[in-house]
Amino acid sequence: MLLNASGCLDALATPEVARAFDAFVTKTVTPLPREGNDPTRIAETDHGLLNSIGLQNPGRERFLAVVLPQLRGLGLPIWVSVGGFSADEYAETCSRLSDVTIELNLSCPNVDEAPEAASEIVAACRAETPLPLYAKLSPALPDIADVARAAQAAGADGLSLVNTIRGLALDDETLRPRLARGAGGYSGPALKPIALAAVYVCYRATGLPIVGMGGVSTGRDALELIAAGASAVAVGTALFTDPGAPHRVRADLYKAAAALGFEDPLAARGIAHAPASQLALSKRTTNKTPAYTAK
Amino acid sequence: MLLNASGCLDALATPEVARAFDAFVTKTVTPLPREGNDPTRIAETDHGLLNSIGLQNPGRERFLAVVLPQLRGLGLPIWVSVGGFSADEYAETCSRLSDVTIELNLSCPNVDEAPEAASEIVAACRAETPLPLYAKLSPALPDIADVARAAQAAGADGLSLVNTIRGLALDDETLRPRLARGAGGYSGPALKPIALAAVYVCYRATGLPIVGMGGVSTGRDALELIAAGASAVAVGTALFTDPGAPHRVRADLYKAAAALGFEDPLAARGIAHAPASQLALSKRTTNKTPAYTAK
Amino acid sequence: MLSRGRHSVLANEPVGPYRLLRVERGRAEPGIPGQFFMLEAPGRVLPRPMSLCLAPPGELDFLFEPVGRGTRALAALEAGDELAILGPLGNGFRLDVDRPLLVGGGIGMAPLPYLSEKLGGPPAVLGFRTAHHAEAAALLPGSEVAVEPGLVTELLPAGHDVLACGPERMLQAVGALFPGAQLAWEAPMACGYGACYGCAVDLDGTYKRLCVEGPVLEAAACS
Amino acid sequence: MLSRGRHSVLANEPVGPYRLLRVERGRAEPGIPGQFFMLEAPGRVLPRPMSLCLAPPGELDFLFEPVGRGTRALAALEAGDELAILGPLGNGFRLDVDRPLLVGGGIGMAPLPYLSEKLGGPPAVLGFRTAHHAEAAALLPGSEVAVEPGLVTELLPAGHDVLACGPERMLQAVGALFPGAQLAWEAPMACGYGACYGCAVDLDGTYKRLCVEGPVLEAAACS
Ligand SMILES: Cc1cc2nc3c(=O)[nH]c(=O)nc-3n(C[C@H](O)[C@H](O)[C@H](O)COP(=O)(O)OP(=O)(O)OC[C@H]3O[C@@H](n4cnc5c(N)ncnc54)[C@H](O)[C@@H]3O)c2cc1C
Ligand SMILES: Cc1cc2nc3c(=O)[nH]c(=O)nc-3n(C[C@H](O)[C@H](O)[C@H](O)COP(=O)(O)OP(=O)(O)OC[C@H]3O[C@@H](n4cnc5c(N)ncnc54)[C@H](O)[C@@H]3O)c2cc1C
Ligand SMILES: Cc1cc2nc3c(=O)[nH]c(=O)nc-3n(C[C@H](O)[C@H](O)[C@H](O)COP(=O)(O)O)c2cc1C
Ligand SMILES: Cc1cc2nc3c(=O)[nH]c(=O)nc-3n(C[C@H](O)[C@H](O)[C@H](O)COP(=O)(O)O)c2cc1C
Ligand code: FES
Ligand code: FES
Repeated sequence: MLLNASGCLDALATPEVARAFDAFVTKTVTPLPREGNDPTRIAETDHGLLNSIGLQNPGRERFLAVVLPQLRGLGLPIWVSVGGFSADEYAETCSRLSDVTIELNLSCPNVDEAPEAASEIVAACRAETPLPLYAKLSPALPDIADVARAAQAAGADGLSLVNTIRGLALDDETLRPRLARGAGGYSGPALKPIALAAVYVCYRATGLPIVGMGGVSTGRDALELIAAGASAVAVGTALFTDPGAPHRVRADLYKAAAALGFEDPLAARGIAHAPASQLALSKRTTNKTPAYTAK
Repeated sequence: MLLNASGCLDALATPEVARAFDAFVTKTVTPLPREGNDPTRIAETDHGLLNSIGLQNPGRERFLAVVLPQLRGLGLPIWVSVGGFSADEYAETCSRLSDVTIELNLSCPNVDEAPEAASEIVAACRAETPLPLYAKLSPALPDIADVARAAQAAGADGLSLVNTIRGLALDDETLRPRLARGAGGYSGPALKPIALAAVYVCYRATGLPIVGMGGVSTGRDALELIAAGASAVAVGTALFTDPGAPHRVRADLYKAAAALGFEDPLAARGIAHAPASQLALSKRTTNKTPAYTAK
Repeated sequence: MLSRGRHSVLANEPVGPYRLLRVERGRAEPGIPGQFFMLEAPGRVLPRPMSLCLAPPGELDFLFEPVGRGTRALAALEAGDELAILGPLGNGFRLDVDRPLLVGGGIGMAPLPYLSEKLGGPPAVLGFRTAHHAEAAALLPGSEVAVEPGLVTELLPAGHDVLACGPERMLQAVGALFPGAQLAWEAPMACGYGACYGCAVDLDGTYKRLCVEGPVLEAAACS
Repeated sequence: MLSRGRHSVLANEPVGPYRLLRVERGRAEPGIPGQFFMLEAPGRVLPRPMSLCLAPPGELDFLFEPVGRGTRALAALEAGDELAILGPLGNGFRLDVDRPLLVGGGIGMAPLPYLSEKLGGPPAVLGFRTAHHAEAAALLPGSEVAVEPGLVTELLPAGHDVLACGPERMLQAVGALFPGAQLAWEAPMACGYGACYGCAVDLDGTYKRLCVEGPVLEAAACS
């Protein structure tokens, strides 16, 4: 299952791109409208992208009254990314939603207010809605598996891993931050190993469904997230380079999975956790295992 | 001031490389000897390096009796990286040291045992030693500035930013982790924006001396860390590619600083925090400021 | 409908300090003057927005200034290389004007040759930093040229429908003189098609996406 | 003393499925056979360890198998390109042996041509997966060749001082037959000069750095 990453696609501006996904994930909706941060809001680095959009969105009421009905017209399953600054705020938005999957954005690096502990927010939302609840976590945690377990205990049905991590870039000449806000959220290719590690440890810790994301730009990237434990994959920054990414990633994902002998990409789910198989002992692999590991 | 990053240079194996730095930082020393993790311990990714060395070291007693006296022979200031699994363990090692700077490794992603809260460890060490104490933090923290402030309050004299962050890479064919341990610590070019952000926010939060590190491979990289707030810069992964990195980075750092009008690289310290200067309003910069920011 | 394809480079020629990148048109549409394309910048994470400069048969030509990593990567392209191009994107100039006058500043002249062609060669005024930069005026034959310290705004006759592109200060000055002018603005862009909200500009007190609302805007809408 | 410099590629020739990368020697020392160099792999974060294969006057020649991203990047180098090379590194073969016999498996034959030269052309036995791979035996004229399912270990005469390089299983088998053999091992290496502790191998129950203790080790030390 292929999704867009929250905040990386406007389905109403380009419905054909949204329809290339299996579901559409909205940009994070907060209780009140937000103008977002001052520009400059994006800066490319050598291996990734920094953004400080700052959750620009029309706010809950307008979203529910105007945007969501329009999105329903796409004919796609809708995931609503919910944000807020207290557990109550998240919970109230959740209570107002129906017939969608909810992704709780517990981790935006581009707003000042720190939300309450992830598990409290999940618990408050769980109390308000029977809808599927995904907890979206940042990789900037000393032990993400711990937080994932707490989210599960609080009632999360799944995890979205990962959000961006804080990064900074300086102007070539002035040596001052290229983003008006200073630091921003770091996404794109550089994030991939971090995302893989988060999915890997959280799959092990919880067994929950996981939307894996972070630097996915090829089918192989998607396959690796699935192997680490993801049950779905989201594409973010790669959409900016290529709005055709969903078609391409999907086609390549099937090819990459087939080339390794998997009937379906999801058959590879969690395979990174499997004990060494006979296949893994083929000559090619043996050649490069370090000398002397077996005494 | 240019240092090696802890764990990225053996001064006794290649003293000429160590002498190209202004001080030598040891690999982390733990109370007991450690064999380190099983191989495979390193895996290259597209934009960085994963390692799971696992703090292989001869342990405190042998370090003090044999290694440290040999290191003194280099004629360089020595920084001892101290590790442990409780505040007491850190503190005891600190109490046994003299005539060195201490870097407390509060953040190794390659050992299972979680150390106590950073500030407790710093406080326990502060009580045992008058030596300069640097707290080395991971970027995997929801609010690194907060932890830096706590370390300062507990008596840290400086900060070392950043350690590696957890990452994972999978084998092309088996889709199983390339490192025997699964995940490892992610370093190198991909880490640079993360390191810059950590230095930037911690400088603002504490004003402490900071050893900046993470993906430094050019003089420009070093200059950016200094501009963000570092008072010294450490080179890690880039040493593996080029043991001549210290000479090259130093020479380029002076050139890069001079090209931007700084008499000395350290004159650029914290310049990223300065208000927009006249220089910043030069035509070239104005050209690319977004339209309409001034209404 | 977004259209993206791989195109062969036909030539990459110096024009003063700028480069004229000529690529095979393939199935891409040239679009309306003032619209832009996102050009893959080899080795970089993001593509770069560029206005279409000229649209000879079978070609799409872009005039650009190598100012940073992305444009330097574009400058290094050679005939035979391929690059991905997305577009045309955004809103171009309205062409239903009575007395068009084209005004360009520096690399801001990029969209004007194609615009001039579509408008049947109206008068044009171009401003440049140096005589070397002014060599690019050859792409817009018959244009009047100001070189600093001269300013284009000193050369603008009244009574025209101004269509302008150039540095922010020039556009502000032009907009102040001609409230009905159509101005082509710039902002850093990640996607170019409304996906990222990176290209925010303050329009009437709220942040709008320049790639969706612009890049060409009426001067009156911007103050 | 570590030595690193930039070297020009003279040629990059196919040898069966392998490549022989010939670079200008410059001021680098060829070192002792079995020592290795860290070769910059363009576009990759880390360099790659390679044994010296041949050392004709003014050259350093490396034989390698393109198996992954780094070796494929090396395979793409062309005459005239430059790359940085660090070395020689590690401990090579002891040459003070009475009745040398060289044994190589697959790309493990890489260090043997230079070793053979230094030892005055002793007998050699090489094993390969396929006849195509076995074309590389031409770099060691006069060597006896086994192609799978044949195994080199079936061709080894007794009473020799064996110097061997090849896949781990082959080295283990050779070491079991010849406890005094000198075996050249491999491990993933980040630095090649003792800095990273990445190349750990279990020697006598503790992890040692292969780049410091090896890569050539006595068979008896490894069991
Ligand atoms: C709709 C639109 C159309 C455009 N059309 C054209 C065009 O036809 N031709 C063209 O040359 N450019 C055009 N631009 C601008 C062009 O996109 C940028 O110059 C380019 O993205 C810069 O990328 P870079 O990687 O080279 O620079 P970056 O790496 O982004 O920046 C590097 C350095 O260049 C400086 N810089 C960045 N942008 C500019 C700029 N515009 N002017 C001067 N200095 C700058 C920065 O200060 C920085 O120091 C257009 C922009 C937009 C939004
Ligand atoms: C001291 C020393 C000397 C060496 N000398 C030579 C030499 O002279 N010639 C030479 O060709 N190689 C030599 N090697 C091995 C060589 O360094 C590796 O093959 C190379 O580093 C692989 O890099 P890569 O980026 O291509 O593969 P990686 O990206 O590291 O791995 C990609 C894929 O290739 C496979 N792979 C990795 N290494 C090997 C291997 N050795 N054999 C088969 N498959 C592998 C992996 O399973 C992986 O799937 C030597 C190694 C050492 C430690
Ligand atoms: C421009 C931009 C805007 C984003 N906005 C949001 C957002 O509103 N809510 C959210 O949960 N994540 C947001 N993200 C994070 C992405 O959803 C995703 O988690 C992250 O970018 C990693 O994936 P990628 O590397 O594929 O981009 C945003 C990312 C980018 C680049
Ligand atoms: C192989 C390796 C071993 C490391 N060992 C240690 C260590 O023992 N103690 C420590 O504090 N940091 C250790 N680090 C982290 C580095 O000191 C440094 O913080 C990190 O690598 C970021 O810098 P870089 O990108 O320049 O490598 C190690 C890093 C690497 C790559
Ligand atoms: S550039 Fe992405 S929304 Fe305009
Ligand atoms: S390769 Fe780095 S210590 Fe051996």
